[in-house]
Amino acid sequence: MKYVTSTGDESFEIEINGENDLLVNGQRMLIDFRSVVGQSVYSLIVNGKSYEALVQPTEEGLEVLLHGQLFQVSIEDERQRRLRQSTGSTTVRRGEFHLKAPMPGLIVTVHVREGQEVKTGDRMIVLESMKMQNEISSPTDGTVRTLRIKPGDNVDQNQVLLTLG
Amino acid sequence: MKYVTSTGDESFEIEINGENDLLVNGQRMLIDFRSVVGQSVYSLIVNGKSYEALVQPTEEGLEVLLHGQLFQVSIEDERQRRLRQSTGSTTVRRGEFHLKAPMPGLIVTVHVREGQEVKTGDRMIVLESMKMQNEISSPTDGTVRTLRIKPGDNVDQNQVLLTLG
Amino acid sequence: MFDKVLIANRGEIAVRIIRACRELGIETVAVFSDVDRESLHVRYANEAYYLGPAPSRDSYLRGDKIIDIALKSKAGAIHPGYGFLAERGDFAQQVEDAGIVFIGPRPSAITAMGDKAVARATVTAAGVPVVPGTEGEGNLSDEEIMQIAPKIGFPLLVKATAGGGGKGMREVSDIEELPPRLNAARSEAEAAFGDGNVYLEKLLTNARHIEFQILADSQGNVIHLAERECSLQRRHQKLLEESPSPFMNESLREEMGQVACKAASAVDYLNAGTIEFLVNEDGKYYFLEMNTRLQVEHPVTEIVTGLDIVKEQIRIARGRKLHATQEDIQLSGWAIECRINAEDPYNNFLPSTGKITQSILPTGPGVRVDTGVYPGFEISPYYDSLISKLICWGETRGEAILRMRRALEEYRILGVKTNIPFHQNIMDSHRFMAGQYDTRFVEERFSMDQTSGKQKEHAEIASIMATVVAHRESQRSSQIVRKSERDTSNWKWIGRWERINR
Amino acid sequence: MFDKVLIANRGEIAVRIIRACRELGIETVAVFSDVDRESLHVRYANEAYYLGPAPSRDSYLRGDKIIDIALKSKAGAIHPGYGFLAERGDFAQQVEDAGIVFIGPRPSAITAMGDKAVARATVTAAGVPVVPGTEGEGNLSDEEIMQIAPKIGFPLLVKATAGGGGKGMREVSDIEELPPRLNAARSEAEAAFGDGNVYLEKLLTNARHIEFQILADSQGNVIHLAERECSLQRRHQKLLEESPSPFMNESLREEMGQVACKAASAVDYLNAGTIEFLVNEDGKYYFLEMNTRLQVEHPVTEIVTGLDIVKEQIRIARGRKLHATQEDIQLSGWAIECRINAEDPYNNFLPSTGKITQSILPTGPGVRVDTGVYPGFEISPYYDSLISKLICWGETRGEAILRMRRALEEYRILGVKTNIPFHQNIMDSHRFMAGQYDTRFVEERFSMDQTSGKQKEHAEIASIMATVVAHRESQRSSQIVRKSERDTSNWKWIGRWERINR
Repeated sequence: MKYVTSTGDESFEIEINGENDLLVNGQRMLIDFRSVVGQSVYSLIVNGKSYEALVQPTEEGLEVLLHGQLFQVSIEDERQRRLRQSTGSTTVRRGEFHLKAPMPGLIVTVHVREGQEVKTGDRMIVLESMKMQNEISSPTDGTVRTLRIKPGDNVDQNQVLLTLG
Repeated sequence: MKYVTSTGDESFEIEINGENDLLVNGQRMLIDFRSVVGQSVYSLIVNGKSYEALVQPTEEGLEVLLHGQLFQVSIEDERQRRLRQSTGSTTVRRGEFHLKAPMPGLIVTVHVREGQEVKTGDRMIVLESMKMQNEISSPTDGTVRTLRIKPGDNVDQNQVLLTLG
Repeated sequence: MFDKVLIANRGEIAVRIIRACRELGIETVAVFSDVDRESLHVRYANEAYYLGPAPSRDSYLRGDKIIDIALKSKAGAIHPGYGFLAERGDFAQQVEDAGIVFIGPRPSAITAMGDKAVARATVTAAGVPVVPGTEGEGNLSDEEIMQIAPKIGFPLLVKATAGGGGKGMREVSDIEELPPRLNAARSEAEAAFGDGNVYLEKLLTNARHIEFQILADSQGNVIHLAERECSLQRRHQKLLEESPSPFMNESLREEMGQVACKAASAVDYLNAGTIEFLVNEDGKYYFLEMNTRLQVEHPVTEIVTGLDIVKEQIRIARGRKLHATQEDIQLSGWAIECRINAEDPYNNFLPSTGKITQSILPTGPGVRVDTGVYPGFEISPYYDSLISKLICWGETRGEAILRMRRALEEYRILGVKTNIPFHQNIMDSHRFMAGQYDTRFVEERFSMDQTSGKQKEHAEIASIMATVVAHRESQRSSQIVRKSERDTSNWKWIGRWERINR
Repeated sequence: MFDKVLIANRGEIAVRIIRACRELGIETVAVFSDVDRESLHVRYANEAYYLGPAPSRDSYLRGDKIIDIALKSKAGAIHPGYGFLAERGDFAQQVEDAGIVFIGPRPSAITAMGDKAVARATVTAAGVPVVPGTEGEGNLSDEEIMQIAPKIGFPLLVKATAGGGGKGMREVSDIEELPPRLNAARSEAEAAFGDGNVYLEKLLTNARHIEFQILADSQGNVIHLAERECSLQRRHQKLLEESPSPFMNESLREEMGQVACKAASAVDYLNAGTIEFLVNEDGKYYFLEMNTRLQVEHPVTEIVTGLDIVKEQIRIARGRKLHATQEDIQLSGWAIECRINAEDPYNNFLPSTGKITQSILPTGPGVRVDTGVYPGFEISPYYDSLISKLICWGETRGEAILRMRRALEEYRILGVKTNIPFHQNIMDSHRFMAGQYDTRFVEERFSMDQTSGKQKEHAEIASIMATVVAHRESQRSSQIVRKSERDTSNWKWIGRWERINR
């Protein structure tokens, strides 16, 4: 199976030919790769080098925490790639995005109103939790479609606060 | 449910009336009891005192490791007790006992032969494992019925070494 | 003399105090809220009593209940830890009135130092320099503040008189900004402390936050255990502390230490306390406030002085004389503490709650961990986000940094996000290594996206690992689900994988 | 000068060495057998290479493969740790011949001290007292031994010339016992070391096992880091060590330290090593042997001297001068180490294998843990049973004991049996507390069934906990199995519960 994997400005063609046999940008690599704590901690030995990282799924793809650096990694396989190229779209259509409460708490401030356009990083909501005022910013550009909370509300973890379209 | 529980020379009548409500030798105790590491570690709060112990099943009953002291505990409920009293037997009939290898290793010496009578604590087998010579003693009085190994054998963990009758 | 202590706290500091008691042969009494029944402090204490629901005001702030439990359990003393009731003079007074020893300063000293304005007036009277501001003038009206502000000069800080932890605090860079910020500070202070009074303080730029640890016994002996460097902060929250300070020299240490002792003596201080200073680039220092309790960061001082501060607190509370004189205090090597918080350094340091599924601690030479959590423990939203304190010692600052680097790399906490990567980046920062940082460093001159020589190699490794994980998971899930086709949306596919792996 | 080190070992000591390298900015190369792919030393190293199957002779004893890997990975030095190849002069020579630095003594010194008889002859020639025995006479026949034995006097020990770890060792209390014991010792030594040669040594009763840590650099400087008390043994296996020794005084320390340095100088010693002595009640001491490597128990010395012995080893191997003189070595406080083994103290210390399902380490002030395991790690039968070393420091011996007590109580390891309860009982033993113990203490005057005042209270608590566990499990299993009747056999019922809970 062939993949095109990218993180930041870097992009790699990775072909997986069996459990431990890779071609990375055309170069063969034999790997010893396994989960070591039975969860999301993985150990990789390749060409004698030993690496350990936390690999976890996110809504965007996968994130890899390696030696104190966080990499947001997106992966496409051949089929997805062909599909994308044939339809000519350069970004995956996203549809609606539901902003959820990252933890339970009290809504202190709501900086946006329905219909308002927001950019990535714009302050949207202040949630008080763990003795702190926590600012929740927009993860994406878009328009506030539905606002489901108001100041003074107590919210549960993962409760949808608002929907971006 | 009523139990008679004994460890060493001590014996207790313990009546369980609901999750947290006990009568111990006639005295009422309200307990807060739970597993705390999701395994065999239990935390007990009773009359404000906080105790933590490892509680594990053994072939004889249960063992409790509390503050560096190991208690072998045997528990009988009412029904078992009536049964034992009506049949007049004072010890539970045991039948055959299979002595198993506590770990994988190499049989170095076998001190007993089939048909030999042994007492609790008699040396039976020397098993080499983890760079050590480990003596395995008889856990009970009895007669060696079947001897399944000889010096030089490699054995797996829990492999039956001999049977006492 | 007491031989049983109630610890009116939770988390790592409750565990820390229980350990000190145990090592002195003193019995311990824990108290706990609904969500803390399985906390380490409850498990490690000899006795444990239920306090109330999770919110602090219903549990750890219920001084009345805590005193009742102390009486019932015959605890002869109460240790308040830090936070919660630790700096409440009225609570300390109620404890004493109940005939129980309060392990801390006298109620009068707590009250004097607790009101920031009174504290500034008191130490000024004792000849200790304070940051220019509206010291000791208390309860100023908005009009008065508008008049005084230009005399102090901008930038300045509006601070809550009853404040702490950055609440009710606002920076003001010119007179125009003052009215709205003043308003915001007052309402935040009113909400947080039930007291909307504020004062003004000059904002020192390029300043360091350096504090001195004080010990004072009931025989009138006051000594200091040298300084802690606490400038590494984010939004006025300390993240990393060290002792000694890379900024300090011997003569300044001696001078500031004496001033700190003088400040403590000014309120007839007893037990452990901390005098906080701001120090500017020229070595001019100003009293900031006194914390009349054990500090979070006390371990760095313990490690370089060899003293166990919590045991000293207990000895002092038992009426003993300090077992070290000022001359006995010699610093040996260097200690650094990283506060490991459940928060996401890649997402605005947003707190993270959830169950800690795994925790593998760094260990070995020169490493100390103070924590109240363990695998299976739930980080709740009710209390602060401190998971643990990782403290490393070295013969030199360089060795301490290198050791901290390897310890951070070893530390594995799964189930919640932590700020470990933040500390790793700090340890790699050349400015930090050179000791060149002040209280604005994290906010103004530090980024999590620093590029290093390893970046490119690591990008490739990260991509390989992610791809193999994704490949194996997709193969596994196609086997399980037996779907002939994979979903075309990457997002959905990951979603499915998440569901499967839950 | 090298900047990459291959660690020819596994377990806690490999992790220990990797940590030292990391803290010096040196790259590390791990090697691993089939069962160690997921070991901490593999996870923490920068590079890792496969050696071979699990048995040591196919992996960690394969010096040839290890040297190949060092060359291939361009490691400039090899650290052997302890055990395995650490005391093999031929291996050290091969390493040097391959142009790689051996982090340890010169091959000649390893060989000289490795043959017990040669070692005794060498140090005797240097004027160091040795335990009476057949020193330096090598390869004695059974007849010669039978003749010499009465001259030495009974009780005595038959010891393997090539021996270590109690193998090929037998105690003999009179001449009758000698022939069979001699036979047993020879065949055990032959099997273990491929060398059936033995020697005789007087068995000192009421003796203490005290050893001195030596450091020697390539410029000819030799210093000692004071003593370690290692008398707490079971079957010649050390279980607990402390530094300093409660038996030692300043003048004896100085004298024995000088003798130890002299013994090391007699073989032109380089790097870290240990001189073991037996000391009788009158303070008379006898050279026992020299360990030409890092000891398991080195951390107690590190903690009281403040030196990092592994870093010193590396500095010495890099040709550096010792960075401390004898006068710089000052002992501060007291350190105790408990070896935490996977063995059952309630069942003849039988080793226990299996997967560690949970490990909650004791932490906090004055506590250090050196370990190579983590939750999920499998303790295999192939290597020794050491899980970790728990080391506690205190200002005084009393504080160290109290701290060790609380640390042992906090330590939770699930999945295998451990000797933690053994150490807890030792810490409660009045003889241990008083420092009154010798090498026979554990076997002759210690029992795990000591009764204490708490025994009765704890019996009740244990009974309550066991009963509630049994009750809840029986209720749960009856709900699951929906049997109308419980099995009448207690044994079967527990069996069923076990199955259900597996």
